[in-house]
Amino acid sequence: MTLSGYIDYVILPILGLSLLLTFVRLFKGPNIVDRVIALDLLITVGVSVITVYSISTQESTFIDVGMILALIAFLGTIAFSYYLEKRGRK
Amino acid sequence: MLIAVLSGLLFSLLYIPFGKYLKGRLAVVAALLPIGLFAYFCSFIPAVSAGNAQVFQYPWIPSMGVNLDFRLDGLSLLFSLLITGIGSLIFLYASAYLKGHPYLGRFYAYLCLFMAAMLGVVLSDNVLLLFVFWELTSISSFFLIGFNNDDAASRKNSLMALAVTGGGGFLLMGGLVLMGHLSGTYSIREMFASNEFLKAHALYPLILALVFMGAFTKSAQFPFHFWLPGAMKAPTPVSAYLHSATMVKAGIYLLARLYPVLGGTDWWTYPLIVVGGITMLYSAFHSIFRTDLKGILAYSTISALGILVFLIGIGTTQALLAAAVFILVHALYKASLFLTTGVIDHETGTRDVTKLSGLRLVLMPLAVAGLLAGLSSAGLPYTFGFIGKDLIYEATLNTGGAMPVILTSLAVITNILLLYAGLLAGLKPFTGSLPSSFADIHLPHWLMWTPPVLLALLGIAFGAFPALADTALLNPAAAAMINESIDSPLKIWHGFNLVLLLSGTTLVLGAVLYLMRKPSAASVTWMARFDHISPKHIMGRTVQYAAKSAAVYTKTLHNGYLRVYLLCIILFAIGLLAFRLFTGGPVQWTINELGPVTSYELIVAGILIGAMYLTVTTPSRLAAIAAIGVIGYCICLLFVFYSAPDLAMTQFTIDTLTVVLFVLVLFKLPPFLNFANRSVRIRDGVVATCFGAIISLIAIQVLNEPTDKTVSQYYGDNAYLLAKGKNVVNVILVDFRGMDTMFEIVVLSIAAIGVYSLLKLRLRASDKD
Amino acid sequence: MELVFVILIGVLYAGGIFMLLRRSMVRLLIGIALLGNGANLLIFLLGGITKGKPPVIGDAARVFTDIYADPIPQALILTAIVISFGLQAFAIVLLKRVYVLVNSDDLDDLNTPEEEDI
Amino acid sequence: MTSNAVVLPFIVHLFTAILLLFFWRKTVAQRIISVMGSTLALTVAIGLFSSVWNDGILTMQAAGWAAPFGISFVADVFSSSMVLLTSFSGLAVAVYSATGISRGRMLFGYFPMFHFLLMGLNGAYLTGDIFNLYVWFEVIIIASFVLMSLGGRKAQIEGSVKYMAMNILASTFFLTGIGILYGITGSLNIADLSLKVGAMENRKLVDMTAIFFIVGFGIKSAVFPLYFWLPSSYHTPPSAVAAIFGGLLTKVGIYALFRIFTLIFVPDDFLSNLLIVLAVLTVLTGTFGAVIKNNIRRLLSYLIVCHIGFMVGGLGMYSEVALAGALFYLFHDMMVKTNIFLIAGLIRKLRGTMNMDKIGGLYAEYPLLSLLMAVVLFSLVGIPPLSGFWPKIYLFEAGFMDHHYALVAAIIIGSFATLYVIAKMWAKVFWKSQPEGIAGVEDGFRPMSNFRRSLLVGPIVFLAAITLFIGLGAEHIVTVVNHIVREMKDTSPYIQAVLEMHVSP
Amino acid sequence: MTDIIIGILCTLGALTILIAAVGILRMPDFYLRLSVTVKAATLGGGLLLSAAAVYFTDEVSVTTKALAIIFFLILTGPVAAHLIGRTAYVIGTEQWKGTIRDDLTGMYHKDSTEPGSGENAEENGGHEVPPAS
Amino acid sequence: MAKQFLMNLLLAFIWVALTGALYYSNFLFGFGVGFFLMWVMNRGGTDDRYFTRVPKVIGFFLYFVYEMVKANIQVAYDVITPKYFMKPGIVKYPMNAKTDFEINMLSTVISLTPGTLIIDVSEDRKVLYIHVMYLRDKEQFIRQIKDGFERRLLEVIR
Amino acid sequence: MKSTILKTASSYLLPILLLFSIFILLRGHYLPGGGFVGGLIASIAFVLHSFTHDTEATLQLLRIHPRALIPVGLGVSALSMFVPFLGGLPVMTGLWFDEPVPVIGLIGSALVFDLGVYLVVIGVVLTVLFTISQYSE
Ligand code: NA
Ligand code: NA
Repeated sequence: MTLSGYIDYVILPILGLSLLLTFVRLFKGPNIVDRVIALDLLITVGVSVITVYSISTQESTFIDVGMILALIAFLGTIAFSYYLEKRGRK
Repeated sequence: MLIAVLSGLLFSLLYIPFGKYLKGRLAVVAALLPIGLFAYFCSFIPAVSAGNAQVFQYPWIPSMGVNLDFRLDGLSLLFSLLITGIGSLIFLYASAYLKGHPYLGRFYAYLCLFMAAMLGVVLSDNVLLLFVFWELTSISSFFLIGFNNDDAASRKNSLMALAVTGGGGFLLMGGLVLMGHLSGTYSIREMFASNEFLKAHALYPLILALVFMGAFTKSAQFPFHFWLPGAMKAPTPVSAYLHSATMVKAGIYLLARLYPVLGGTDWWTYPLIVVGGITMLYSAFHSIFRTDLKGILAYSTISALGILVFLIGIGTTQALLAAAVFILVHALYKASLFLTTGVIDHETGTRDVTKLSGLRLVLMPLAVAGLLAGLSSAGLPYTFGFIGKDLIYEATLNTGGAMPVILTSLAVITNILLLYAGLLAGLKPFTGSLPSSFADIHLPHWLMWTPPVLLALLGIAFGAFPALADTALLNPAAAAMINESIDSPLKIWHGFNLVLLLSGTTLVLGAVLYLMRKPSAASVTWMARFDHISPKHIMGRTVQYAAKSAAVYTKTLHNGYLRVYLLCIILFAIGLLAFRLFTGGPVQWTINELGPVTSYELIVAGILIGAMYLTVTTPSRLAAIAAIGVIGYCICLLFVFYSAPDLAMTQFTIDTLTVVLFVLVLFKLPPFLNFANRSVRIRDGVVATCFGAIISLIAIQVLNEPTDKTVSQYYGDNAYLLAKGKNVVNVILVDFRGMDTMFEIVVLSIAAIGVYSLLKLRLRASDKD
Repeated sequence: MELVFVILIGVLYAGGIFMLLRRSMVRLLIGIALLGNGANLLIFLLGGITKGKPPVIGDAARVFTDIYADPIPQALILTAIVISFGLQAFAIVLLKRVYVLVNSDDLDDLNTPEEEDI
Repeated sequence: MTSNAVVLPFIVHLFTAILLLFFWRKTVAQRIISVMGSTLALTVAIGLFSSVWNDGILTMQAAGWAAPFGISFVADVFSSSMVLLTSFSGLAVAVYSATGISRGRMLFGYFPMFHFLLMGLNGAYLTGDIFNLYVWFEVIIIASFVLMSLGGRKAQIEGSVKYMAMNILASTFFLTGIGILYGITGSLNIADLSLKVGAMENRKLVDMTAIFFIVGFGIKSAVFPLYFWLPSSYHTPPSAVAAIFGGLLTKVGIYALFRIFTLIFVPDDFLSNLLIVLAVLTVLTGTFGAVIKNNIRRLLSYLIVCHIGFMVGGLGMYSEVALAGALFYLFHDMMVKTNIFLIAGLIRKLRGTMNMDKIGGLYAEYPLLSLLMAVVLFSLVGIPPLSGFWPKIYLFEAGFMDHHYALVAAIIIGSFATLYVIAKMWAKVFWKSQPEGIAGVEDGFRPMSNFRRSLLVGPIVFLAAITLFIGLGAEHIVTVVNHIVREMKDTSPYIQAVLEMHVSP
Repeated sequence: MTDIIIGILCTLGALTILIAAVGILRMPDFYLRLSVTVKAATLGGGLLLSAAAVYFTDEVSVTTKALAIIFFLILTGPVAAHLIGRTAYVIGTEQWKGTIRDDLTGMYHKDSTEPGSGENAEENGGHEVPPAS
Repeated sequence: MAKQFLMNLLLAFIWVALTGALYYSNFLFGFGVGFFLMWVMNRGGTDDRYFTRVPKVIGFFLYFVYEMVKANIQVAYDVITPKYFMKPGIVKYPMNAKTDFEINMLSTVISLTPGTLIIDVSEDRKVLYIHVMYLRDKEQFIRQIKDGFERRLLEVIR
Repeated sequence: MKSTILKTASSYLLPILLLFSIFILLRGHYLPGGGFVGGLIASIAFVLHSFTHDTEATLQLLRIHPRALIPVGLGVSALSMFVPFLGGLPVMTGLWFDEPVPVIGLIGSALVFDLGVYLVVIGVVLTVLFTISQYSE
């Protein structure tokens, strides 16, 4: 099996499954903070998916997308914390 | 001739700045224009009576076939002389009647405009040009009727007059355009050639219906007559002018003018006879139940107009000649009566005929005028009215079949009633004893009493010496109506015949009626009991009902609920798309060439759908926002899988920013609303699903079409060689399609500035704009 | 995969429309966002999708040597994304103002009767 | 013929707006820059129109990429007329705004927004690329959102929310349509699309694509049953803004409908009938609404809807006469509607309200001003020989020609309602004496200096003069309109000019 | 040879991430979920990115980027976790019933999101019982 | 120390330039060669902190990876087996780290090892509140961190 | 938000993100990226800063109000679009220096245009977010 095939048929499905499981948590909640961390994890797993995909397709350009995801995913979580704390204090 | 028409408009404009100088005696100067014009038109009498119509043409909008084509033939001349002649007297009369009125200048401006418009109507040889002036008469009369605009009734009645005549005007316009379209020309003269074609055309009844609507509304035919009595709110000179010779006769003029083009068929005759007949009888009957002098005159005017329509409907040469005569007769005596009434009103302060009597003692010349005009309207021998009446009877008698009996009896009854009305208006105020309250009344300024006297005397003069007018004016006028020459001198004496008998009967019965019946307030009240079935009230109620329906319609449709509006729009789109999708050809359900599906893509798609479900169902705002975040990220992953790194980057950053924005704004919002009940949600769900399904189906249809890739091929080939970039998407953004980007950042900038202003700007109460 | 895309597009449009028809303004805005995503994906799909071949010319090359994804839909979507971001930002702030004015995000509170016109 | 001048009309506004942004918070400078920019724009527009009229269609391929590869800008008689009329309105409103807009709004970007809006309109007229048209539409709607909500009063915000929601929905339809169009043709250039869509065999798909544009542009031009945003919002913003909206915003939707439905989708029976039915319903809906409203601007809003029906009807009938009528009406409407909203604003200045029950006595107090307003009001009604009259002749003729009697009837009803409503307004606002004891009603006009007053009245006079020219000099308009109709009926010169190739008609 | 290294790195990374995913789904309370996911995801992502760094050694910039991403993940992950964890605590997110100690109880004043100083904390003492909220 | 580090970097770059191959491995190799040369040349010199620091960094890194892998396996086991073995709790941890940078590094390191997570820092920056998954004994846990991460970390960065 | 850890982290992140954003801006013509994404990343850097410190502090750091950045960016883009017009070329025509500049590569009007986009995006995002957060405070 080639590397690309291995990634396509083993690694990516595993990561896909991880995405799915994480999404289930997001779906279930129950608290908004659970959803927030699920979202954060979803993005981190997304970075991984993109990285692996770029290996599979031999297209390094996708790594850049992963890089932006990794940099910015953070912001969403911070915004939610910011909001929740402000609201919580009220 | 253009100058003749335009001078009125010009003077009207000049009165706007200079009107304020028209005070006191100087106001007489205003009459110079109509007098001059009268003289000008008089100078055409010889030529026109010799059969030489005067033509003037000037191109205006040749591309539309609208040109300043004026044509002075017998009919036009008759009307022109009436308009300018009576106009002259009215101008003079008004200078005294409205002496010291603050808005006299404005009054003359309207009056000039009106006169010019009327001249335009009767002189135009182009139907559209005629219509232009036709509408101008409506507008200028609107201003004249509402001249006393502080008075609510005055405003209401002028609005009513405008509504009726204006509404008819639009219908008329339709008719005229249709005529013009079918005959290929808007020139009346040229339409004569295609009259057979028009009459045979399937749309001929439609043309007639539209033209009749225009004429009936303008000439106050039943059931559109009710605006006219209301229009009596105008100052008396206006009433005299509008209702004796001009405005209301425009409809008559139109019918007469178009007779050679459209007339002479059953479609023409019967509607006119029926409507004219009902009108003349109905209004004549009504006129005897009035006590207000102007009311009496208004209804008798309507009745006279009915007679004219009736005559034009009959359409024989005799009838048309009778119409021509009656136009002149009526103009003279009605103007005289109106002006007399004006003086009475002006001096005594009342127009109530039950209170007025014995005024001959103080207003002698007017008594003469009233008497003469009254007699003329009564049709006493040696008055012009007598000739008119004779001709009418003659015309009705000479129609074919069973018609003569019916028509003639109609005419006789009408004339009896009109006679009564004429005597009531012309005679009653001056006979009997003078009440003490009127004792110190004295004759007004001579400019106020000479015009009615002059008009009344003219009536007698024409009656005594019909040759003054017949071949010069009336025959050419009738000739113009039938588009053939006529030579039929008017005779005072026809010998003893049926006509004379009828005339006599009319006179006697009318006189008896006058002597027997005294006008009283009681009769007015009695008549008022039938108001609720009068056309005015029925139409009023219809209008009210229509307004109410309009309100209900508008409020139902435009109910303030945004979601209902959106639902409407979406249902509309669904309806159209579904209709087109499922009609006229097969719907493709599968895609011919499918790329492979991989597990992780499916998972991403599944997550997207799951997130969508969460978005739609969650009761928590934040969860919904997190869920749309997920949707965005899934799309981002799809973009990565399908070779769009730039898109993925942008989608992701923007998605994150949107989430941040939402989160920042959601502070303090109360709990998420979920008011919609289950059935509404199901309804919306069905609508939404239908829409989504249609979009999907359309996508499938499109995917089955081969795609032309020339343009993207070009970009790929030249991105580096010509535009020096390797990321083709970016090259498109900054070069190939850079203009999109340029203005897309403008959109962003506007949004940002908008946000800034929306949140920072606090208007003060003093900020008015 | 085209079929999956087709379904996703349908779902996005349907969800967008459903949210558009709600009474809450937040949901309305979410609906707008969803519709925007749907439209973008539609353009993406109908322009023709290609897997794993971004329209970027290789380091050494001067022209494409292999097939590549159609760059035009991508450029269009990019523009559309940015534009809808601008619109959404403004709309979201409008929501804020609405809340300040009527103390809720209930769209039904936004019906000042006509009698109050000045 | 290629000419760079094609892009100038919107470039001028772009730079004016950017310059204005640099003068943030300097209101005097902003007023001067705005008027100067608008004057320059008018000059450019006149120049463009005359060179198009004399030399034929002008094109400009942005960045020098030949069509259909780049974005083309095209000035034909239709687009350059629209640019010209927009510039007239633009200048008038710019001058009016100098005193008609409160300082508070000027401090927060009123003028830049105004010029961005005008830029968007000009761009939309001139572009020859369907996606670029989308971008222009977005510029227009976002600028109009801002202008509509600027100031943040409750009524404004209410209006803005509805306006926004429906206009964004419209954009979505438009964008979807573009996606489909690209999917079936692979092109975005309108001239190229004209050829490619014309050659499509799957007419059903073409029709469905067209429906997306009908809905999208239909919402923007306020066609029944898509019009709801208009009466919900047009009574809320400042008058100068309402003037631009009333005069130009819906008209750009109409423009787009005409462009797309003459170049890309030539109406077949289905589309034609659809447009006519919509037109009839639009006219009636507008009529019903206008008749019952008592607030001047609400009433005018419904009249806009009503008159949109006239134009859409003209497009639906699609004969040469019908198109000519619709176009003439469009030109007339742009000028008159702008002016009429300025007048509404002036009335509000004079009386502090737009509720007709609370206003009165203007005729007694300001007779000359009232007569000036009367001219505009009666132009709107279409009292001959004023401007609104002539196009109706064409519309009637076209209606009779192709037996669209319902449409003719609707136009008659609509015209009648307009007459009635305007006359009623005249009677209430001008004739009736000022009702006593209305609180908060004050004359904001009398205390003004003569100069400031003339800034308010001048634009009205200016536009009224143009309206009078359209009415009395209708021959000129008819000539232009017929030229445009020829352009519409034979698109090969357009396509040839853009694609620089020979196209057999 | 490189392929095998890459394969191993990928496998380990993917499995770690899978564990994180299972963890976030399975863990009984928010804090445990957070605790499990932050590091597992960082480690897993790091491994996969290392695989990419190895794979694209020919392209220096790509390797740099891969390393940069790892760096970002390490830098941001714990910070985000700290913030959301604190927020969760402040807004009173429940802890698992098996929690045995909570030194933070009562540390947050009503109007502050920072716990009082260490000294004060000492006085207040830790609580063995999880707070019921 | 910084001077030495820069010198070392310069040597690495020169190596890369000489070999003409800009690869990571080549750069690292150059850095290693440079370090060795500098170390050789500095033997017996007074300031040898740089030469002890570098191995310490590497040592810390290896320790960190070891701890991370170990703890990850523990958590993984817990995650994938049905029964929960955790004894979670929030522990107040008095730190030695003083500066912002130190606190930050410490908390990052602690958070990145499975089983522990920083919830907050006290206002006076003396105490960390750590969420611990496997808390058997508070004091033992604190000692473990003190001797493990905190000491090693502070050695590296101070 | 008061958090020492976040504050410290963001003080490293701000320059890193800014550097990264410039990198993304410059290479857009050759690889994925460009003015938009670059600008978005740069603005996210400042947004992060404003979350940890407060908006005022970030505004001070910026020195120029982001709203004022908008016309600057628009002006840069608009001029780069318009300059060819003055030379009689169609607007938007790419003008390039013949010689590539080290590191950046070929410099041309496209890059200037993208720079304008970058500035506008920063101005826009920051204006929007700062206005909102100031409004809530
Ligand atoms: Na376990
Ligand atoms: Na840890």
